[in-house]
Amino acid sequence: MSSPNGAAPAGATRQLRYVDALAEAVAQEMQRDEDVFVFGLDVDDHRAIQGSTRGLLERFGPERVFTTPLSEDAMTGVAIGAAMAGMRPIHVHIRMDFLLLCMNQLINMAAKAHYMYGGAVKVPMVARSMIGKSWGQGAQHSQGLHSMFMHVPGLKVVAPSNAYDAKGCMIAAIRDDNPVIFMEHRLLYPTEAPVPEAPYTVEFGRARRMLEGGDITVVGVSNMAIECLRAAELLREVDVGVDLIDPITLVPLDIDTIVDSVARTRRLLVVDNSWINCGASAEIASQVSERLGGSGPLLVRRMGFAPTTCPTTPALERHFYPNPSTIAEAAYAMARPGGAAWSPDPEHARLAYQAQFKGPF
Amino acid sequence: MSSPNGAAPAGATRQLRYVDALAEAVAQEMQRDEDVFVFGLDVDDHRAIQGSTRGLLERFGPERVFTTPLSEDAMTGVAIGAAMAGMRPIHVHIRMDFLLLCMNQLINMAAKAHYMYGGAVKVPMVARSMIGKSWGQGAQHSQGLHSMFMHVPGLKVVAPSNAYDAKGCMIAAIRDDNPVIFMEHRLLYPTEAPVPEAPYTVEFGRARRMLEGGDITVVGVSNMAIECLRAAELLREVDVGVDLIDPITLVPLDIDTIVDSVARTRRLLVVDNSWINCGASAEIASQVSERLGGSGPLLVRRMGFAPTTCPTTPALERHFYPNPSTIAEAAYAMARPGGAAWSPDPEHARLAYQAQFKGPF
Amino acid sequence: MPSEYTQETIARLYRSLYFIRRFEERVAAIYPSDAIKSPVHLSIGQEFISVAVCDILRADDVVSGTYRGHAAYLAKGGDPKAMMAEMYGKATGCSAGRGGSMHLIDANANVMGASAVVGTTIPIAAGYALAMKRRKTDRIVAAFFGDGASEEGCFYETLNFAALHKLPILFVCENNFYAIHEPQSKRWATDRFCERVATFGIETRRITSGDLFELRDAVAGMVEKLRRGEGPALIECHAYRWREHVGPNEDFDQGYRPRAEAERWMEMDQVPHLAAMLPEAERAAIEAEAEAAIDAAVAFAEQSPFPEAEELYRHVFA
Amino acid sequence: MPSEYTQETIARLYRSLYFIRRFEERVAAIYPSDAIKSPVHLSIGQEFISVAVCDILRADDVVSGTYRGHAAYLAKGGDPKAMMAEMYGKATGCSAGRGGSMHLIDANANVMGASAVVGTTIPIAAGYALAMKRRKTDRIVAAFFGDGASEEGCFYETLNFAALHKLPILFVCENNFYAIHEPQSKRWATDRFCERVATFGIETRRITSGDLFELRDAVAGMVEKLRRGEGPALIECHAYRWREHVGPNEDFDQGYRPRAEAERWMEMDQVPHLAAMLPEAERAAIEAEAEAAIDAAVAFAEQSPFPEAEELYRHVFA
Ligand SMILES: Cc1ncc(C[n+]2csc(CCOP(=O)(O)OP(=O)(O)O)c2C)c(N)n1
Ligand SMILES: Cc1ncc(C[n+]2csc(CCOP(=O)(O)OP(=O)(O)O)c2C)c(N)n1
Ligand SMILES: [Mg+2]
Ligand SMILES: [Mg+2]
Repeated sequence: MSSPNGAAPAGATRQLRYVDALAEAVAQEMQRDEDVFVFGLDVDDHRAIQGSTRGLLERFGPERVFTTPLSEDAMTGVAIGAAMAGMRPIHVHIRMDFLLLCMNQLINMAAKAHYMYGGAVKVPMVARSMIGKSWGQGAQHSQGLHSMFMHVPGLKVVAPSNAYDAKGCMIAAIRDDNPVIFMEHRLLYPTEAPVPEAPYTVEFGRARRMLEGGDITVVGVSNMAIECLRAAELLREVDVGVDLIDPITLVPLDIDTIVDSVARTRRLLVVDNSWINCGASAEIASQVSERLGGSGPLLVRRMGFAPTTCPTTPALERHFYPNPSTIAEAAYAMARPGGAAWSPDPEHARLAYQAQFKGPF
Repeated sequence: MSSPNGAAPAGATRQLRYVDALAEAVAQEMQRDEDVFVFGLDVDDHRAIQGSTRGLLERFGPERVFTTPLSEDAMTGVAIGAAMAGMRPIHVHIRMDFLLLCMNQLINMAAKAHYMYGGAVKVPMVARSMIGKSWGQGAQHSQGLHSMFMHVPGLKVVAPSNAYDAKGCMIAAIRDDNPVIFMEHRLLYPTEAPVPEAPYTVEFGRARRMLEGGDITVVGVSNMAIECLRAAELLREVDVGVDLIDPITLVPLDIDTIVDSVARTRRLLVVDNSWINCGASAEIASQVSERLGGSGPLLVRRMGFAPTTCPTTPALERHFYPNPSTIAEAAYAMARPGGAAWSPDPEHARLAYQAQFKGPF
Repeated sequence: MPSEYTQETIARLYRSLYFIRRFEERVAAIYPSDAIKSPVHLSIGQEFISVAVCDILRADDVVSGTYRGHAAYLAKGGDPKAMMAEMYGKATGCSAGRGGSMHLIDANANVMGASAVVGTTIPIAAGYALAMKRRKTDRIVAAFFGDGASEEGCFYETLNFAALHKLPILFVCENNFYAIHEPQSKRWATDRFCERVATFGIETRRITSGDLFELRDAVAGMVEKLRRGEGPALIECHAYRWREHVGPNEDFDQGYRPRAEAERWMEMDQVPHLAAMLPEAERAAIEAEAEAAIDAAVAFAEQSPFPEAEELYRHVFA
Repeated sequence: MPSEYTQETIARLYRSLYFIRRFEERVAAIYPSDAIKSPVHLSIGQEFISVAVCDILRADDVVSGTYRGHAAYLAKGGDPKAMMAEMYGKATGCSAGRGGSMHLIDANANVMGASAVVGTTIPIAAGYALAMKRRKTDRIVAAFFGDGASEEGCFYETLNFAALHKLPILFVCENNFYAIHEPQSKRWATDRFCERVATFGIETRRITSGDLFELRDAVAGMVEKLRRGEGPALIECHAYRWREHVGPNEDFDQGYRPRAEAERWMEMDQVPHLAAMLPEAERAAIEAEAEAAIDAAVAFAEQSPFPEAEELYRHVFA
């Protein structure tokens, strides 16, 4: 499948924002299959989850697009039950942090039902949630909890980094017969990419090579794929070639594409949008080490949230996340172990920074 | 600190069961500090959580030892509040699976409060839970969820594998000013070790080298440390020397002891009592690879739950867990890459198996 | 009991009641042999609740039981062979050996899967009910749960949502006064349970007599309204667990509850009560039929194969 | 208002009420400058609740607020300088810049930390109350939360536990009829809220007038009983949020609620109401004092330094 960073997909001259791609995907699937419905706090208000549910209520009515009480735990059970009964619920959470209220239903029931009942039931549901960042989101509105879901068999975990994948993954997630944890990022919402108007799916378990380069393999998860893209631009100045991979889906994970790349570069930097400890970066680094470590020296490094709680003040939050400069510095140090340390020109780096989010929201 | 597998600690001629060591530790701390209290479903009934709270009600009364409604989420909040107010609650869960009902309080509040409030409060609480195994425990009574807690900064995670560490870690956990996830294993309860009568602490962040050997480094978590010990016995038959390490605490993690060992053996097998994907085994394998991978070939492998939900029938559950035979085979294959595959004598293997648990319970 | 109960109805009720009682007694008898390596939570003494409720339901209605769900499964018409095989951990079990006694399911009989985590199936049952309403059917869901389950927050969240959306769901609280060994006095601030549920605009009824017919009559009235789309209803039905919380034995020697407490309920036992209402010949025929079916279920379970090792990896994903 | 209110009491109440109103208006005025990079949930229009409740509390009593917690923090005597500095993200903030507007705390004033996850602090407040009871004090906890928070299961779990253990906790539900933009009609099956809470054996009182004195009188009676160990009490107090859910502006142009709905409440505004009860000179003095204190808080916030980078790693563990 062609990528928004590669040649535009056939007939995809149209640029669309990530947020609009999500809304379009859901609308098209609701049109196609009347068992699909959308619910969750605020999906039907005028803000429409920052626009990602825009137009759905008007088009499909309150029986298929409705808000809920503040009862995330039970509402997740309701989604599971409706899915078992043959419907295809999309349960929306405005922050991924709130999934912590739903863990019992997601882990003990959704992930296990198909297996625990010997295949007698399926749970075709999508749990959408958004990761927040900046403007004082802080400890409880900024978490990327995907590794918790990756840990448990039975859940699929998806983290599109651009509008094209957002639409394709959402359609694939809705059509999937398993519970899918659909992870979005607030700062990706305004980003544009060429997005075909006709429905299409992005196949789960196929990573995308965003850049080809021979010096180092960099894997970026969710919006970190975009930060890595910016870091790679900075690294061009010093002729460090980055093989940049966006896994797109974390379960299933296309480890082969990553291993093939590292087999060439023997250097792997994984940049995740979460903590490192037992995170997706640990899994990717481990699998690569298991498969390639025996055959010779292998440089592996992980970057992610600082090993702290997320602070609200910009003065500290700035240092909590990897950014294009710190990613570029780390990659350079790995690619040029002998050489002196290098930091990108602050001016270029500034331009490369992800646009700061401005509240309130 | 001397180990139950090494020389008995001074004056610890007494053998004690893991379950009794837990009860003794709590009783001694309740005696020492009247702010310590124990609550949770069934802590005060005649079964006394398989004996691990035996005698506490009689000795300290219903104000300090009490059951609760089936309200794990709110009860966790109660523990956090009482801890913030200066008490030292021990909240008991008969299965670790039930912690999934408490994730919002444990992750969004307990782990973050000290940081999020700039150090203004502390949360000195212990969340005790037991991992179940066999006799049809199945999907929802068998999970080891430690990696979810390891992932989030602010929580300590403890997994003693023997009676000596059970007592020492429990006393350390109660005295710790941070929330501690205390992970026990049902099949370890009857196991005995020399345990000093006087109160003592097992320092967090110091792994124990259970065996010394030069061929391969094996790390075993929780009861897998014991299974690895049995595997190592089997491996003696084929002269494979195992450097066996029990991390004891997963946060903080004594990675240095593990790295020192692997620096010698260049072979690492991590055996966890949970799934591999984004698990504790992924973290240990990654840190070792990050630190040693660059200096030459490194063999890394992980073992844990099969990548499935836990089935109830013994016919399938048997294949769900690593056992002394499968661990020994894996270690042998790593230590003798050239040689033909080897499997331990089934008869010896049988003797080495962990005693099967017999319900009901 | 109300006169309008025909002998046919009584026979149908007795058939179900007797079958469940004897089925569980057989499970208890087999248990010491370790052929059943699964935690069994027997409903002996409480079966009348499942029998009364399910007798009112249609085949296309759905039942949601708990880990103490043998009675609900059988009363709704779940396959006894597949159930016994499941307890034996056989490949022919209703969950293909993956669930055991705590995770029974029978999609053909519209028996939802049970959970070993208390309370989790309550909102899931509401999700089924939501699907039925959206599909404009008049099918309903009966959700069974214990008094302890009602302490979980998700129960209240579900009541509010079900009432708000007028879902076709009948909540059935089997109040046996204990959660494992803990009496209600240590868990409930008050016993104004039905009064509380009613504040959600949910019709409630409390049955304390242990009388199967009184319960059935109450359910019949509620189910009619449920089919008319009038929104959820709840029944709190008192009952008593005769055996230990989990396992095959009595536990009055354990000290947490006196046998005296049980005696009133044993006297009320609905099995002999209904038996006495039937002509000897019919009763005997029903019982013989039940014994034969139970024998057949045990034979089926014993003769069925265990799943092959590679089965471990099936059904992780649909 | 009841005659026995002395001028001194009225002055004390007005001092708090006026200060909070003006403090938040200042926050709103500063906001467009982006000096405050934190989501602010203003309580403007609802301050009278915190003022009335906290006026009854002792310094050693504890208050638990929410992310909409400016009023509770200030009414309980939280440091305004540290609060403003926290909103600015400064090192001198009450949470050392780590929490912002949604995570205010003042241990000296016995203001518990607030949470941005709705409902989470309700059981935590009960935990504080448990500790006070165990330590045989007569201190109490007042837990503030919104109507939306009452939909979370942990609220009901907490009510049951608090009533069961007769904890010294006053639950204060600030019912402003909305959760973000969602009206209660889409979230509540019925509004029989107090009736429901009462079934736990908890004394309840519903105040719909918006009158500070009526509320204060109700609280006074309940707090007396709380100190005597008679168990928890709950007040549902109606109020209206004048500004947008989060942010400094009005939002009547957004279409989800009509300005007309607000007008009744704006007429009931307690700030001018209390102002009119005081002699001009005293009123002016109170207001001048408040303005000066707010100026000082802003100056303190502006002049304070941001935390140093290495601060990021402090306080992960105690
Ligand atoms: C969430 C959760 N908490 C605790 C347990 C342990 N447990 C198993 S059964 C049970 C008692 C439940 O009581 P009740 O709901 O009254 O059902 P009963 O067993 O009396 O039929 C408990 C506490 C569990 N399985 N799940
Ligand atoms: C558990 C949780 N769910 C959803 C949200 C998003 N959210 C933030 S404030 C809010 C409204 C809460 O309403 P209410 O409790 O009435 O308080 P109010 O804002 O009206 O003062 C919601 C839904 C959240 N922060 N936490
Ligand atoms: Mg019960
Ligand atoms: Mg509100």
